[in-house]
Amino acid sequence: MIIRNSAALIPLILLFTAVSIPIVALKKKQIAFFMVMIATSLSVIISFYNIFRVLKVGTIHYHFGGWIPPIGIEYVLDPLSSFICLVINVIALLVLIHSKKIIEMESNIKSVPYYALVLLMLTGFNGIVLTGDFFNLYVFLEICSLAMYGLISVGGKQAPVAAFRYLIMGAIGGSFYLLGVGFLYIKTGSLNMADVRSIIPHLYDEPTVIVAISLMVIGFGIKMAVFPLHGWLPDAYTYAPTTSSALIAPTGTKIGAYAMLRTLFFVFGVNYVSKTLHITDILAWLSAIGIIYGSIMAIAQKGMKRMLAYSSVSQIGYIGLGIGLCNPLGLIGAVLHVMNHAIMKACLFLVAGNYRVKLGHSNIFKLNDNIRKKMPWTTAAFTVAALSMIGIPPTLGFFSKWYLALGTIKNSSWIFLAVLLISSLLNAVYFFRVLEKVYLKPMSSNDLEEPNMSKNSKADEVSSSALIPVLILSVALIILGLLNTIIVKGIIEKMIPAGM
Amino acid sequence: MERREDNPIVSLVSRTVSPFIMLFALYVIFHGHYSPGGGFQGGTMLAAAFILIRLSLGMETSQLQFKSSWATPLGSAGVLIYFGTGLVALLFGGNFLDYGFIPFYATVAENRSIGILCIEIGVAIAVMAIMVSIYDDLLRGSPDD
Amino acid sequence: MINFFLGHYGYWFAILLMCLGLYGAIMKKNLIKKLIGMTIFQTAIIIFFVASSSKWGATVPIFDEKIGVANTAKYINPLPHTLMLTAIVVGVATMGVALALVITTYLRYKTLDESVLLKRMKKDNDN
Amino acid sequence: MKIVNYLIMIIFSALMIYASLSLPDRGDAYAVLNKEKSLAETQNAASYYIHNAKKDAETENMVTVVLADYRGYDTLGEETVILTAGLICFLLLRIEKNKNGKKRR
Repeated sequence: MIIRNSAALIPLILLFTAVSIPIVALKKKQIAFFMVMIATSLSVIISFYNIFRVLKVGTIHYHFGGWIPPIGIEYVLDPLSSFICLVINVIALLVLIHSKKIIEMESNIKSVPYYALVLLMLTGFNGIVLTGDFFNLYVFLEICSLAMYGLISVGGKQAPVAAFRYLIMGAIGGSFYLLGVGFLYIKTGSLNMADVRSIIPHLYDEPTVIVAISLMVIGFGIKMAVFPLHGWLPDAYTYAPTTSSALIAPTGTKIGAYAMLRTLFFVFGVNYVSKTLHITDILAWLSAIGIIYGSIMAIAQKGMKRMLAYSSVSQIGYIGLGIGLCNPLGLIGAVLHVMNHAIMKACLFLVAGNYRVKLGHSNIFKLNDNIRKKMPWTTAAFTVAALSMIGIPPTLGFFSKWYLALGTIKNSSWIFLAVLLISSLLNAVYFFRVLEKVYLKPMSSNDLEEPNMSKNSKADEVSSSALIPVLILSVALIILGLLNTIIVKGIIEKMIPAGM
Repeated sequence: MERREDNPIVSLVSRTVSPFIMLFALYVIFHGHYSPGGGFQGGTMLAAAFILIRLSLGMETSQLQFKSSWATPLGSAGVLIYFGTGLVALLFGGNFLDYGFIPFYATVAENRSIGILCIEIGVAIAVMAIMVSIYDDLLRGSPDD
Repeated sequence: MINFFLGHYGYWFAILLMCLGLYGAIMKKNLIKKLIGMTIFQTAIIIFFVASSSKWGATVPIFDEKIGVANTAKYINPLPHTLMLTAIVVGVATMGVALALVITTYLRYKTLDESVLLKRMKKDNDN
Repeated sequence: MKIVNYLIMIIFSALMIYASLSLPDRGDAYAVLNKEKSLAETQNAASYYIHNAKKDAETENMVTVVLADYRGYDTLGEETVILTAGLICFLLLRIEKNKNGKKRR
């Protein structure tokens, strides 16, 4: 039974746990955390199982209610969706292990609805990744967006304003997508992605279809925070509580990227979007601008979380560029960068959270080398993640950029290659700015005494539940970097859509 | 919140009208198979009946009718009824939400009809409870409180 | 020409409403007005979908013994109605969340004007 | 900034008018979305619903059948959306009593 339904089990388990938390944890609030742990661990196990099964037997279809696709809703489990599912669930599990102490400390967060919302958001993510139906994608997009607004809004004093601005943009983006689906439905009479794929070649010249595609791309672009539509991102990530930003930053924007990849290449066809409509060219150019813009803005920030938020804008640009290059190497680079960025952003945000726990702030200019002596492991993890962000060879960050660079060379688009190189330099500037403070700047007398730090020079690390996820993530960056050929050959090369 | 003098006309009329709204809401829910209607519409009407009492009699009195702390668990229970109907189908060998497999001891088509009724009830409970809960929370957050 | 107009004016009204809603959502400074604009936009999309489902001379999609089901032109298209039931609920949920956020904002900053809010947020950042 | 916003408005309305020109007439019972077969000769969902809703689920109201059975998973998602909204209002606004009896938002 489990084998037969394994394609649909992940969202169902997460949804079931999320829905039962408000009932079960009514009297004892501590149960909520353990239920979350069980649900996310199960979903990680099932996603591992799914990916091996997909690699063995090929694409799996699951029909809800037993109705065959154009009539009912189906889930499609192919290498791309199972891979993204795995990345999301593993990152979520690690961040949630880290969250235990943090949520206990934050006094204004009610743990029961908070954990229920976290699981609902993960349900939404997994649903978007697995679904093969346009309208079902909209429903799950709204679930995860709503949960994201809620998770952001419980942060600092400014958080509700940031969440409201995100809500307006997100709701408009969702409505654009719905409108695109409406146009597409009126022209094709179908909502199933595979069905639309077979119908759409008859309609390539229709203005309605062209407008529908552009509306959907704008909708996903807002969720993904591509350059001119990124306005909501820096505020939302900065003011959100640590756990929320560490959950949303690695996964939230990737979902937009995944949905864009799936609709553009797997539904509308590679040749149509690249040769006829040139949407991918526009996307590549906007992403290139976004890479440079995000890096420069990140240099100008003084808070670590805000710096990481702007760096997200720039890293999303890499993924957009990989999609926009529209060749196999660029796609490999984009998918590898999805994984890479998810791991390192989660690691960096958790490190920022750990600094916040111990120092009470994460202002870059107030950091000094005392913190390295006190928190050696956290700082080491930060260093590895920063090196990966810059793209120093043994880490995973190097290899994703390597495939992107090969992609630009194959298209002979030298400007994009230059953008990649310049942005690596800019990344180096803003991360070495932090590393320099942490490793070289001695503690001066006029530095404020940190409230939660002991005076002597003994190591004073955060608790193990907050440290272990950070270490796992940073070690994973190196190990996966060394194993990148296995991942690329074994999984990612099987994802390349037909006609690319 | 500051409460003005109870107006007897308002309280009497709302207390009289509210049960009839509920009755009509139940009709809408259970007649959704044969006429426009169903869980969402009926659920919002039920919520409207509760909110009418809350508006006219105030928060404290209306707690006797429907406690706000029960609202969120009840909403969860509504979603669980829906989910459980799908899950039972899965356990009896169908796909998720395949009501034809639920053993109601009727033909497959009638099984589906009964399954639809079950989930309409779940939807109605969830929508009703959550609407009331949102209303209560928004009212509690008002600056006058 | 007149047939084209008669066939499309329904869509154009929906599009006009969408433009009005988008105007409110991106141009207005007051958070509540933004919210109203957003709701108008969502409702206009619902109207657009429902307009697309109509068929001249057809009846509501409820099975009728006298009509039978052999000819699909006798019933209007049930699918857009179903989808829009979902979209309405999503719109209501979004509005509930937005109102909760607006109330929290007002409790903390005592204003709903966006430019004033941004100024006060900046002041909070500097402290 | 205001000019950019006006520009967005103008582009949006132009796009929508452009798209509406090739839409089928409203009320056309023989448009693509109402046909028996789609352009690629696959089954059209809407006409299938009209033909088979009564037969499949013993229920007269086709919208109910589509909502709860054919596309039931959407409806589960939509109910979850409502629950999410309720939980967010709970998270943001509900006043709970602490162990010390102190109220908190």
